[in-house]
Amino acid sequence: MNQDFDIKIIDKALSIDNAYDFVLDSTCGGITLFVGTVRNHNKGETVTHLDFESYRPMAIKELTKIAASCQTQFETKKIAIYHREGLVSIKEKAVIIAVSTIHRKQAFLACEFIIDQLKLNVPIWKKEYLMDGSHWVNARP
Amino acid sequence: MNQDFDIKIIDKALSIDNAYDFVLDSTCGGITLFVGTVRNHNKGETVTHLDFESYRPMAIKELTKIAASCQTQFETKKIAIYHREGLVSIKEKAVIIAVSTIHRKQAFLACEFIIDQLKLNVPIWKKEYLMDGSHWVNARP
Amino acid sequence: MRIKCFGIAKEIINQNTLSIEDDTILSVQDLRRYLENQYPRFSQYKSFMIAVNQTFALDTDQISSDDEIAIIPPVSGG
Amino acid sequence: MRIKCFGIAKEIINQNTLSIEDDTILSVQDLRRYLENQYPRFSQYKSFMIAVNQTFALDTDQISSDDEIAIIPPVSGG
Repeated sequence: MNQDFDIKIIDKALSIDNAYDFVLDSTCGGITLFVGTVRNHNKGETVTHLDFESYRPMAIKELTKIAASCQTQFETKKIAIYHREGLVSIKEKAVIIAVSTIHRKQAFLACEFIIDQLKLNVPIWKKEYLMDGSHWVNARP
Repeated sequence: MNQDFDIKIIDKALSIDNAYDFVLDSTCGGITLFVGTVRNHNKGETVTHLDFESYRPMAIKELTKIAASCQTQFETKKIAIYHREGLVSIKEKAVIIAVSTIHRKQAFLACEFIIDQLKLNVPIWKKEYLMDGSHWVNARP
Repeated sequence: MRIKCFGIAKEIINQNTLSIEDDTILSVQDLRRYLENQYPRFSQYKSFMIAVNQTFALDTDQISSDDEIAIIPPVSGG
Repeated sequence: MRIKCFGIAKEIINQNTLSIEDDTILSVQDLRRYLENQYPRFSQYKSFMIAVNQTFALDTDQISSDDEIAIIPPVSGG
């Protein structure tokens, strides 16, 4: 366990305060957070809710690799990554990423890098429920 | 008053929840926050606390211009900017910026633009208290 | 050999874990061929990955029944 | 003419608001010259700005006692 990282996949509401408190560090001048929320529309269709599934141990491993890469590339101090699992309603938080760094530019770069990598490579899947059915996102033939 | 902006200079603890709740919007998929905290060191010297002073009406005007420019440049949905005034301790929040957008890239760009502009052009001054005295930051001859 | 299934893969196979008894499956590529033969819908999803021991695997990687193997459809977290 | 003072300017002038009775101050540039003569420490801080009616002013802008005028030392918020 790397004590600079707090990486969790959780089936309850995500807390920005917990993420902020974890990364807060008296040597750091800047904390950047990204919060991904559930939108009520996607590609013109009304979304009623989402259901997230993860391959949890592998997802945690992949997120840890991404965080470690931020320590090297962006000299981050502390990183929290929380992702939701199970049913999530509109406006709820699906993901929280928090990063502290000595200088703020690096915090923005690291935070954006993490969410970009998460969306590309971390084994988590989203099932979107519409008014007239449901489908796994990105999995249309 | 533009109802897409919540811009405040406050002499009490700043709340991330308030900023987040203001910008949260069911059409938005991404919220980016920047939190500037008080560091215990600056340029090798131990900082004990800070004292912020502002030209409050002009600072609010300038921050509103910056927020309006984000709506044009980055198509932001909602923006909250809270800045602390008066005495602030180490690890306390000096500034919170929260931005919601439809697509996340724009939220990162807007959030960074706001903090960069705030530090350059908004009439707020920081007095740094060290172990052996105090000085206005950026105001050494 | 037991294969964990997620997302659309779970729906195609209609179960969380697929058990395969087939001595000719020695590599990730062999497993892909097996899946595409048994479950033709997989042919439509060219971009699904195979993870071996919780790491993305290459088609040439060897696999055995001791490995933890999973089908990883296109991810959509965040 | 009343001038609001902030940060280091407040310390140089030793008060929050400076009152000036001088009919020859007609522009921002005139005000700058006055301040540098009366308070030589201002000469060391070339980058202080003048705000007129809560907007950053140019040296050539005209000013009168009806305007809200402020000395804006280098800012350091955030």
